[in-house]
Amino acid sequence: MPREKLVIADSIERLSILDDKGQLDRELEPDIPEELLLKLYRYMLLGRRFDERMLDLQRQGRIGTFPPIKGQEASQLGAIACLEASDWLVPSFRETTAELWRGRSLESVLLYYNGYNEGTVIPPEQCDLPMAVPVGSQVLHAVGLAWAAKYRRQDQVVMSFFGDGATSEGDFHEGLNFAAVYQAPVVFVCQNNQWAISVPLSRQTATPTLAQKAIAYGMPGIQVDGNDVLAVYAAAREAVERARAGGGPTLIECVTYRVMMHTTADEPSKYRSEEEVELWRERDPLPRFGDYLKARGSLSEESAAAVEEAVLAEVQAGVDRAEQQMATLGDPLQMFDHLFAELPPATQAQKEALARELAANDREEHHG
Amino acid sequence: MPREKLVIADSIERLSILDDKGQLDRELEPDIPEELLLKLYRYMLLGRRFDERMLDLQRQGRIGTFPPIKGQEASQLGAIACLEASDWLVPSFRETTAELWRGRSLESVLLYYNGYNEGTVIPPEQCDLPMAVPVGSQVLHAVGLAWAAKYRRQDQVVMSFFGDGATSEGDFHEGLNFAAVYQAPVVFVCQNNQWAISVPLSRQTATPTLAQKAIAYGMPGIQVDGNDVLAVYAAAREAVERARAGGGPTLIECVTYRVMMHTTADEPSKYRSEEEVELWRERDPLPRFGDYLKARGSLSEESAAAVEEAVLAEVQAGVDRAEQQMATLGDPLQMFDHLFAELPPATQAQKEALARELAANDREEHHG
Amino acid sequence: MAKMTMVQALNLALRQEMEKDDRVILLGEDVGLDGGVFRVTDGLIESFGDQRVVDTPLAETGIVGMSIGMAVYGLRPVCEIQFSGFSYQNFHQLENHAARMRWRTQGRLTVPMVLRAPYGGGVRALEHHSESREAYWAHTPGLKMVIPSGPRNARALLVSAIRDPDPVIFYESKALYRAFREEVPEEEETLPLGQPQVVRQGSDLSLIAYGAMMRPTLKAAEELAEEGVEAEVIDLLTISPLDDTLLVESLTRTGRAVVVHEAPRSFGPGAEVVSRLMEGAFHYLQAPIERVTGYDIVIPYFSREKEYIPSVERIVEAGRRTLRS
Amino acid sequence: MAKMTMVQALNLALRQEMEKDDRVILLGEDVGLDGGVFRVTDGLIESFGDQRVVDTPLAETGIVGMSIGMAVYGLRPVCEIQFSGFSYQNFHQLENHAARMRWRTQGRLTVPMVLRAPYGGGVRALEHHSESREAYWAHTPGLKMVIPSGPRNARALLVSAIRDPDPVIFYESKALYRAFREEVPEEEETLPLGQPQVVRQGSDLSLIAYGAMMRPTLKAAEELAEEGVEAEVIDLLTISPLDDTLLVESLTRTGRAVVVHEAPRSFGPGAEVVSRLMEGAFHYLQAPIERVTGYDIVIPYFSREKEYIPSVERIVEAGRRTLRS
Ligand SMILES: Cc1ncc(C[n+]2csc(CCOP(=O)(O)OP(=O)(O)O)c2C)c(N)n1
Ligand SMILES: Cc1ncc(C[n+]2csc(CCOP(=O)(O)OP(=O)(O)O)c2C)c(N)n1
Ligand SMILES: [Mg+2]
Ligand SMILES: [Mg+2]
Repeated sequence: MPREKLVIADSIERLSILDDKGQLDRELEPDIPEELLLKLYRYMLLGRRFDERMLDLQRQGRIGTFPPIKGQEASQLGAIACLEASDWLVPSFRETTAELWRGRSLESVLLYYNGYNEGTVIPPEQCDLPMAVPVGSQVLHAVGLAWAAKYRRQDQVVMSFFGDGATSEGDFHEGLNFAAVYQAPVVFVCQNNQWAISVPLSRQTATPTLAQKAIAYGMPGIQVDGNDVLAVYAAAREAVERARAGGGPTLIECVTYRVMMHTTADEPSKYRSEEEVELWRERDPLPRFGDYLKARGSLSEESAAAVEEAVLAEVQAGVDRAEQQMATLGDPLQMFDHLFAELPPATQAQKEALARELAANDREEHHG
Repeated sequence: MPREKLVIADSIERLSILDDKGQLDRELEPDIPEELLLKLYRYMLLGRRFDERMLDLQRQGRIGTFPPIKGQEASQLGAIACLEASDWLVPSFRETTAELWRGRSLESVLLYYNGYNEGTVIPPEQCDLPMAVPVGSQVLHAVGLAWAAKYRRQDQVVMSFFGDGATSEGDFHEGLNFAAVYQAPVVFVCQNNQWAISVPLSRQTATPTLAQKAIAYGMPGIQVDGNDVLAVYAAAREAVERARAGGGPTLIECVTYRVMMHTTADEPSKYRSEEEVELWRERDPLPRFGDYLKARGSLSEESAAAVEEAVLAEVQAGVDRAEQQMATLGDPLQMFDHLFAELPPATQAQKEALARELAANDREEHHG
Repeated sequence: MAKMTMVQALNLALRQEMEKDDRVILLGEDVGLDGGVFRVTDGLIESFGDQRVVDTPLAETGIVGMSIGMAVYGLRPVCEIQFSGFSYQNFHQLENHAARMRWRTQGRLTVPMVLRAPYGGGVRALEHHSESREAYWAHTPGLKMVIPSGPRNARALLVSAIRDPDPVIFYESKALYRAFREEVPEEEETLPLGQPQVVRQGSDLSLIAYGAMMRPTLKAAEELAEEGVEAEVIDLLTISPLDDTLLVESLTRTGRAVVVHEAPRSFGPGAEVVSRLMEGAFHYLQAPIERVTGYDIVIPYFSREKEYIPSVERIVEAGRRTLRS
Repeated sequence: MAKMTMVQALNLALRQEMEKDDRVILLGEDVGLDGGVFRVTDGLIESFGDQRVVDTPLAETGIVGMSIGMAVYGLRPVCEIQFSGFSYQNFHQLENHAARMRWRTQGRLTVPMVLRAPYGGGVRALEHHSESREAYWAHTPGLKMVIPSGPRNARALLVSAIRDPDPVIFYESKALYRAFREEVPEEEETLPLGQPQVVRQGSDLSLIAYGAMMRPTLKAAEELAEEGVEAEVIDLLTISPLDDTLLVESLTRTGRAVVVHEAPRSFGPGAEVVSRLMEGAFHYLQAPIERVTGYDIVIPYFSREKEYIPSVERIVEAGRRTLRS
């Protein structure tokens, strides 16, 4: 057979369980404990409300530029909910909700977006990397962590998030290839929100899906409806279980949408139509999941209102704590901390020079 | 259909026309003019003999380190023969035969491996890039050239060569993705010679083929028997025609083998078995093609001997010309040439300082 | 003459060069409809279409590698790296190829490209958006490194950079993008690359700076003038290849110098300036040359960046020290 | 004590650290069965297996990015980049992450990794195999940049680098790999990072160099001694963070200095040394400090590299010039 077809991979599937009309596929419905379902709902709401509050704060000049996550709550939470505390999260810069789920405090997020280095501190014992701003660069760290976990015979799994734009970076490619070669326990979760700032997916790649990029690495790939928290959860659980069992990495493409601007410095009306956004607003993952919970009797109007109230209070408390903390932060000399385990002599001298300057300025202010 | 199969690409095929037993698939046999067939044979032999001669020269200390190409002649020539003179070649560092086909002189190759910058000069009007040593880096240049050709509405095609190892680099990924997004007229020819120095393909990628990586970019991919010059030619011709007609890029994986060491500084017995090499020696593309030509009456014992003789004379003439040229080269001040269109003042001063030093040394030698 | 911000002046340079020369192609992330995240390419896709203003996938190596191929073909790509903090992704393409293609082919193939990137702090940006690492490129033979300090010279230098036959790295200070306006003539104006300028004359002290640091440096000169010290202020404009003629000449008159940059101090551009002055005017030196620079640390998140970036006071204080010495 | 080449000494350092500490993992292209293209990791995969000596796909960013993850996890990756000319592929991983993870997380997560890479000319290698661009890393806050000059200090410094809690770039001179042998003790030996050493005492002139340049520099000192000039020779060992105490102290005694490196001159490591000396010992300076360096061009293909790399004669001549001044 000289012109012979090669079997190169299982085909790529698309998974949807609770569709945008609210139709549920009972056969595929994952078996999620009630408590977890409610926790998912609570964090979806927390992600949403915190995002909205940050936008207010930003507009009031009380925080700096930040990237809203609205519309991607299901896409983040359905995946992260499959991790154990001892697993590792390797986020990009738009997984605020996932980070909150993992235990990051609201105030740490606010400190970060207010330009305080204190906002990227990871709590002790927590297996999370901090946000990574350089697009795609974190994917490789996930592979290193996973390799190390495997070397240590820990059954930890690493989950790495990144956007559709990130799939164009060389780091993405090298990361997925290394993971496949070493059969490292990583779950790659692509938040395909259709846009990389102003660049639509169709200018990012000539492929109809991002999931099929898995075929280039010899790993399973799957596309899921990212606004369907059940589908995201089902796909991620399968991938996490496979990774934990030694089955290697998986690429999950969550098809979702960046409903808001890229960051608060961005003006999306320059490059996309309001109709497109409207279409996606109708696919909002939050009411879709809320209605499902109500239909199965897990949520009532009253309990939903209570969650809403609790979440708003939590957000307010986070904002208050952040503002309290910021009042005590800001010593400029802090900038010299933690570059190295030990500050080298020449840098120490620079720190001392700055300390003298600041003291002199202080004196001037007091006497001047 | 909630768990729905997606059609992601046509499947990947493997093409073989003249197999390692000498069996010909008449249906697929490409229609190659006699003259071109004989030119292909001549360059395959030239590539082989020149390679052998360079190895001798290297062992005698008459040239520096170089990467032999033995076994890859068909894999290079079958592809390059599909280009027009006005098309662009973007080689890596192991396409000596392809470069000779394009008109690079033997002496330029020898100058290069003797450490003379004069060895990378491209003849005027020639549409070739010089060798690229950083693995995979040249792939992107091919895309830029192709984009520019398309912008200029020239129907030029760009052919970029690289190894199996190169497919792991981020540059490969970014290059193929850009090419697909812009539908740039590039043919990507992977010389899968099974090894990247000591690293076998199985440690380079978890995939059974390299051709399937095309699926990640939404471009056609095909695997061919790289020791079958007819198959390589057929696949490349199809890809070149598609590119020229505006059909965008193609990835061709030529399955071949690096019969010799990686470079003359390498010792392959450290990492691979003689049996494996033996197996591939038997698949030598040269006699396979010679026998085909004889069977179809294009070559006789006598004409084959004449080609052999002519090729050996050509190699000898190249070596002679190189040694003549080198006798007149070597002015160290040449190193300052062509960094910029105009040498900046501080660098000019450095050049003059070196000139004074050299003159002083000269005087010392003459008087000392 | 119209009063323009640096963003507008850069836009003018691009527009006019694109009108004049169809080899000029813009490419980068979000340079098209979005007009660039700082709006430097605003409106250009509307005027020139998406074959002249090319949105790319999110891949800096790809952008630079592709630009190299385009330039070799004979085009004049002007690529934008969205922030200079993301230009290390493409470091190898610049060092391995852009900087070497002319040299490698002995003049046969050339890479007349410009890489534009915003640099520097002062705009309350996120991590990786505020670095000033021009020394990386300045130390790379085969590249030119240019940094304008205001709308008018930004426009003139960008035009020169586009027409330059060799690869130019062109850093634009975010802090200056909209900080002030200057008269920028509609008619063509260029400035030669590789030539620093005296922007204030004086004979007591030489202050040497570039880019965003010109404004605090000039301010410092004014403050010193109030103390009776006349500082000469020099704007490097081209960091590399560095022509030290003017600097050395200034020092032979003043005997004292302060070099200012935002970049980390050690192994930074200031060290080269100091060395050139030492080599060129040793016997005129009356005091150690001072460096007022960023510290040898990563520039902190924005709540503390003000204290990181050289201030007028630090420059004045350094000036005073050299005068006391 | 066994007499060893630098390759053997480095191999010993790796072997002993791997025996002592199962967190130490080697990774890179061809480091396994092949033992590295220069044989620095020879035999280690046989002793430690392929979970400790890991051949990687051909991707430098991958190697460094993965090492960062491994180090954060708590391992001590020692990765090899086959030639330093291919370490720009991974520039962003070093600058964006390795150099910043401790700082970014305020000490919570750290990156105790070593990146080993051969550097420099002199072995008749192909393009990109002979560069000396340590200044790139030296100018990057958060990285340490170490370059040994012989088998014994190579071994001791590599052990220290592996144990260092922060990322270390460790450049190994190809020209020194097999150039000579030294006694290297079997017992553990370390050398503190960040401390230059006086390797020859003298009071007429300070010669400052590192890595492959130590041998011509010492030779130059001998030649100068024949002329009655006693040069003090200092080996930096750690380029960055640069501790200038010893250098400044030396200059206060000699008043004259020559700095030597293979790297291109402009914006090179020598500029920082000159600046530190100027700042630290201005009033002792009796002559301009000389720089003997590579030229501001790409290092030529090997037929001409001899004339590019600083020679004994150039160093001697520079020494004489400073003495005449
Ligand atoms: C390496 C790099 N290049 C450019 C940027 C600037 N930038 C920040 S986010 C972004 C788009 C990212 O798109 P995507 O990966 O789809 O993630 P999303 O923003 O949609 O969540 C760009 C270009 C960056 N942070 N890093
Ligand atoms: C970026 C880069 N990394 C490492 C090297 C060293 N190196 C030269 S060739 C080679 C292996 C290349 O393998 P492959 O791509 O399969 O090509 P082949 O040598 O088999 O032709 C390596 C690692 C290099 N030249 N460039
Ligand atoms: Mg996106
Ligand atoms: Mg190969």
